Amino acid sequence: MAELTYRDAVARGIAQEMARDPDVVFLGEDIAKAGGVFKATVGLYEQFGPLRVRDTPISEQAILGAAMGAAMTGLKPIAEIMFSDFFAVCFDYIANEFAKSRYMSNGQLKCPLVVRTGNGAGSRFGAQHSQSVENWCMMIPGLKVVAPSNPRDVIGLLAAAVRDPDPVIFFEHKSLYPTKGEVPDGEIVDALGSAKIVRPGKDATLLALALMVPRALAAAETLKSEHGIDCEVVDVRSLVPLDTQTILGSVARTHRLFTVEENPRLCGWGAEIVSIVADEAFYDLDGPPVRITTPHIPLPAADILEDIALPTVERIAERVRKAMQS
Amino acid sequence: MAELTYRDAVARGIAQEMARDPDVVFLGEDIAKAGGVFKATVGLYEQFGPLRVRDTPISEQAILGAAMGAAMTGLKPIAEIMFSDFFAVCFDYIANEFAKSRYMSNGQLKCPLVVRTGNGAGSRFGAQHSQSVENWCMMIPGLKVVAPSNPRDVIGLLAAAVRDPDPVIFFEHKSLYPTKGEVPDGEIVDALGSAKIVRPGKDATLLALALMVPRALAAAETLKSEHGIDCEVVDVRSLVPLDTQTILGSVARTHRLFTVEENPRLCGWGAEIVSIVADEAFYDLDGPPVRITTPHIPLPAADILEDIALPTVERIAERVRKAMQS
Amino acid sequence: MAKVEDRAPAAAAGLNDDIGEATRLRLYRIQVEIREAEQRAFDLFLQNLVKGTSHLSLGQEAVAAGFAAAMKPGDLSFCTYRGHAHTLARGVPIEKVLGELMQRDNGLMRGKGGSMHLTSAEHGVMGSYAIVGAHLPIACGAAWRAQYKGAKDVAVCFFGDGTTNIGAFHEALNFAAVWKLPVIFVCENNLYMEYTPIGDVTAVQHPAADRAAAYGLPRIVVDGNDADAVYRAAGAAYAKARDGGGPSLVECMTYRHSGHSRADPAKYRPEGELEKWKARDPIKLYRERLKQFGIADNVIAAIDADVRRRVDDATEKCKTAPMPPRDILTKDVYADGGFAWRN
Amino acid sequence: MAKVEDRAPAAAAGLNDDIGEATRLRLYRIQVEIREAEQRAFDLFLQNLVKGTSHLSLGQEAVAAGFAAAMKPGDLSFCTYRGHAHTLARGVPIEKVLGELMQRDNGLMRGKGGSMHLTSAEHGVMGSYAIVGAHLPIACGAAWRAQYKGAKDVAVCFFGDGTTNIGAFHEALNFAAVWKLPVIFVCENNLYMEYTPIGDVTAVQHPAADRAAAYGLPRIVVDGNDADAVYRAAGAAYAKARDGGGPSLVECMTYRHSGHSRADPAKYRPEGELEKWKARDPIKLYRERLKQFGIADNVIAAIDADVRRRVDDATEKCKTAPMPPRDILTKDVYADGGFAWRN
Ligand SMILES: Cc1ncc(C[n+]2csc(CCOP(=O)(O)OP(=O)(O)O)c2C)c(N)n1
Ligand SMILES: Cc1ncc(C[n+]2csc(CCOP(=O)(O)OP(=O)(O)O)c2C)c(N)n1
Ligand SMILES: [Mg+2]
Ligand SMILES: [Mg+2]
Repeated sequence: MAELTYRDAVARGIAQEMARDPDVVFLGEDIAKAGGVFKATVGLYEQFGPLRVRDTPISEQAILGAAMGAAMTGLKPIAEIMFSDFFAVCFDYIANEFAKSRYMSNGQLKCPLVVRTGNGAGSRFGAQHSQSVENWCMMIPGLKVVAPSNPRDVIGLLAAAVRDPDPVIFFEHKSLYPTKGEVPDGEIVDALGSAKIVRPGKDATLLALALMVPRALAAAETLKSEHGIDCEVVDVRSLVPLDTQTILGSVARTHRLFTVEENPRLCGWGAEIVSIVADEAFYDLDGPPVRITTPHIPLPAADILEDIALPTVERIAERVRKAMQS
Repeated sequence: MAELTYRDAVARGIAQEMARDPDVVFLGEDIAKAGGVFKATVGLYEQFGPLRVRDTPISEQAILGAAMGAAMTGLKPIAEIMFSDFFAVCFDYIANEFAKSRYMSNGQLKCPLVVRTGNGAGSRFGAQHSQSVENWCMMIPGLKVVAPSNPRDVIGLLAAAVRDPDPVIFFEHKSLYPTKGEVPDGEIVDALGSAKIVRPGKDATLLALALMVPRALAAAETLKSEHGIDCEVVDVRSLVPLDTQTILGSVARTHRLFTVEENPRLCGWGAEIVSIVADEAFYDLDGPPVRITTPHIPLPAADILEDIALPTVERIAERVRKAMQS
Repeated sequence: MAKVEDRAPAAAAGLNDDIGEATRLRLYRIQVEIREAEQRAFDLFLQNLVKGTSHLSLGQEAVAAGFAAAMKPGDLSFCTYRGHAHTLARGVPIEKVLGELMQRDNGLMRGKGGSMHLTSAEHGVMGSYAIVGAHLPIACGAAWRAQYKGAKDVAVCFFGDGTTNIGAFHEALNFAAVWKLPVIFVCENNLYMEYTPIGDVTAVQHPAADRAAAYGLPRIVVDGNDADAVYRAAGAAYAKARDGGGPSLVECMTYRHSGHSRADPAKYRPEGELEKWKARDPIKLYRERLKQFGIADNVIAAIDADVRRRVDDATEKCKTAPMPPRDILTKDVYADGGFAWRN
Repeated sequence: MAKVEDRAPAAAAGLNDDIGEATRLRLYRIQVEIREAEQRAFDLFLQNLVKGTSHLSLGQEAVAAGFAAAMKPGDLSFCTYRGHAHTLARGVPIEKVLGELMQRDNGLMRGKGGSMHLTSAEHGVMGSYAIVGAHLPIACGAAWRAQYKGAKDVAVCFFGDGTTNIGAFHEALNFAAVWKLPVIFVCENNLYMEYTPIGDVTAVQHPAADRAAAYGLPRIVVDGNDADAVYRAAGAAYAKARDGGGPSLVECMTYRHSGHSRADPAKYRPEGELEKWKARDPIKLYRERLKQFGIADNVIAAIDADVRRRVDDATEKCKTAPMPPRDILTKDVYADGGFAWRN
């Protein structure tokens, strides 16, 4: 057991997999010699050398295209796209190429690759460097999509992603990089597709992802201590595959559902889950399922504005309280 | 009144607006001299000349970037992206640039442009030329998103889109191009953001868009004649702005909701609407809201497979019947 | 038309046969097979047996033949929607190609990919891509694997003139050059993008070759209707790639005899242009070439007959092949064989 | 370093003043203003009064000054996240720039855009863009409008060396060249992308200039630390654009004195590199130039003092300016002033 930052967990996770399998290679902008602009890949270049850890030009299409071609032919590439907002300049690979090539080829082509990216708000970077874009990927058939909320899960899910035979989009939350958590020694490998009940509760289910997990937990504490509302908090962890069993199981016990989403409202992951629960667990629900999201706006840069755009602990608690007490 | 194809309605709609306003310009691949690969823009080059109707290189980023720059500085460009699948190669403009520039500039910059595109399945083109990607745009704050189901609406909504001061994504359904409909003479201009009840009914609300509208209507006929289930069919028409009044009003009357979506399942527009209805009209609902979608797969090319991938009239009718009779 | 740096008469003049009879016959056979199979595909359209779209390479056969004949078995091809020619040239059975065009169960991908996505991994055809430019970076990745593994195979990426104006072209070329990847970018300049002449939308005369210098690469323009010229250029590029010399960008001047795709009658072409190019039909030219090198008429005729018979056989097999079963609709989205996105 | 085609001593030797005193003083003043305002921004970081990121142009001032001084009022600038310099150079008040960096209500966009998105439409600063390469096509569109309307204004687009390797660069250059648009692409080659030397990831020595030919454009490399050289190159490019001669691509060789952004201590630079470039500090060079042309020390000192006073004033105003009100969070998503996506 050691205390590790989320940032350092990224490097440890990559190192764990690169040490295990010589076919794991890693490419991206400024990731090698400089150790990454978020310092999340420090030491990998030194440990695994210039053939396995490679700096690229500012060419996101080339990065993902090259990762795909390498994956198709036998390597297990990890590609970094520095900010998830930049998925927009290489979205063809994500949406049309590696997501679809296995299907189109009737199973002839494989794409075992991982795209890691810095996602989410909180750094006061403004509208083009702060987005939460998990839904950009969740909506594309053929991808797997994960978003860890803590250092241990960073390593476990990254290992699972690297070992997975399908393309996996791995969302690291920029605002979590400096956060710390206990991490067991030795190899850590999770399975994709399992949610975690991080706080059991009986009155309502709060689903959260990444940065919203600690906030949902804090809101649950407030709700319990101030209003006697006992919330179960589920860290969704993996959007695809989606652990609907855990989610539906929780709702069956609590009878109320709240999603806590960092993404702007429309077509967020919470909408999908609400539609599943509303269809399959309609008669379990004692009241309307409620989505707590960032409003449907681009993100502002100013701290004072950014702080009120995302769901805050107060807003989450207040919204749940209002719904539960009405 | 004249009978017109959906295809010809596109050209008439563009011509109506270009004749009205000399600042309306039109650019895209093969749209000018050749009249477009779907023949939807035939005659415009001849009518409005080479300065207003311009062929471009295969450079989708340049097309949308140029449209944006022109819109910011005073023109009202219409840009064609041949197939909506190609949004993936120019997604930065859609997701990060023209959707956000007004907000980021605190209202200093405007982007009154229209992106027209051929969307949807049915042509046996395979996974990279058949997608329904309205949700790729609906999820981006700052855009408006429309998808007409018939020739009259093509003209009315296109005119509204061109006159709108915000960027509008205009989805034309490729399989609807040859379909015909009655179109009034003279200028046609709709308002964005209004859904249409295209078949009143009292037992259930079916929400549909574009190609799914005629299918939902046909299913409603079957349901009525064979099972006595009287469905209200709503043509959503505009995803952003979304006419939640009409939708919630319909559900308040019928107490049941079905969405008929061509998009692959996850994070489709139907998920968003179900989440709105589940939250705001929970106690109006007499049973679970149900989404009828294309399964969450890339699309196959073969006719025999493509035909069963999309929601068919039979599948829609059967799913509604099952839900209503359970 | 463009200046062309390598012309048949030069070789024929001295009858200096650097290519050899076996290879010449192979080059001829590949071209004829593409021609016959694609003409058959066109006939099958007319009978409504080919669904969806289809992009033929009639008139461009020499490019496919020249590059394929110079390839080694482990080399990897990356094609576009206009990829039937390159797929056949790698030895993929005609039946499997026509079957895919006819969307039958015997097709290369059992109808799931369709005409624009021909793939035969066992023959080194690593996919056909229908988003213009997308496969150039992908080919880089395959070449990167070869470089990393110390393998000697080469990735070859075919695309059209119009593709040179999209961003992915630029990114791939720079990336390949900087990493010195064993990849060959083959631009088949057939003078048109979809319906628009490439000259109307491109800032330079040779859309690929005139940009080679932007990536530190030499300028190469080849007569794409002369299979020998293509074969030689291909051989040089393969050798360079295998020697660690990095990528090549080869522009082959050619012409498509039919429209861009099935839907296109190609009315935008100036009068006489097609005829001019048909006078330089690659197969006609190559038949003359063979004769110049003393190949007997009956040898040529035997190849023609054999190819025709095989195309006929394949056609019959496809016509009677079953349609794909419905249950493959949701198969092979993920590696577990299914499409489950939830538990 | 690169060969540089235009050097100060040449002009100074004959004292042939093609630029004139008024313009020279303006060039100096702009450079000093950028220098002082950016140094102040850096001080404000250290006081934790500037939030988020920030990308300074310290050392690159001559590029912004040269292009801005040669501009006409209606010309339009398109900048990157490293856009403070170009914004100030167009006459945007220092207070509004620093206010935005400090995320105050008096900022250019009231804190909604932040340091990377400075915009002042009334000064012709049509946005600063933080996705590498995105604004090159956008600048083409502004130039298209000018061409279409018969207006004589020019769109000027500033970007870095690293930007030349992304797809949008290629698409914009070809598009501008084919449409003969009045747009100028200005590459500020400061030798680094973010932390990686541009030479490590680019196939040619001059990432912009060595690619001009790929778009039928002449090769132009300018000493980007010499405001006169930049001013002359800018003037030629504006004249060409206004005359209907189409786009230009100008590569300015320069260097940033600080790290890529606030977070970067720039440890990746080889020893001595910074010192070498500081010896050619554009402001130091230009002060010498003014003296060569007989400008008195007290004139220079007066400019320096005036600029410093204005930066001080602006700083004070920003420090006491209120934070933006919360209700602007959801304003101006759409043209109706709000963010309503439903009725
Ligand atoms: C990104 C993208 N844009 C547009 C298209 C539509 N399209 C398909 S083929 C084609 C023309 C390609 O021209 P070229 O590269 O010369 O190849 P050719 O078809 O002549 O072989 C176009 C525009 C596409 N498939 N992908
Ligand atoms: C598409 C995209 N990729 C990567 C980045 C991250 N990034 C921001 S600035 C930068 C370096 C740009 O280098 P250059 O063009 O030389 O400009 P400079 O910062 O040196 O002025 C990078 C990689 C980005 N903003 N956008
Ligand atoms: Mg072509
Ligand atoms: Mg730079």
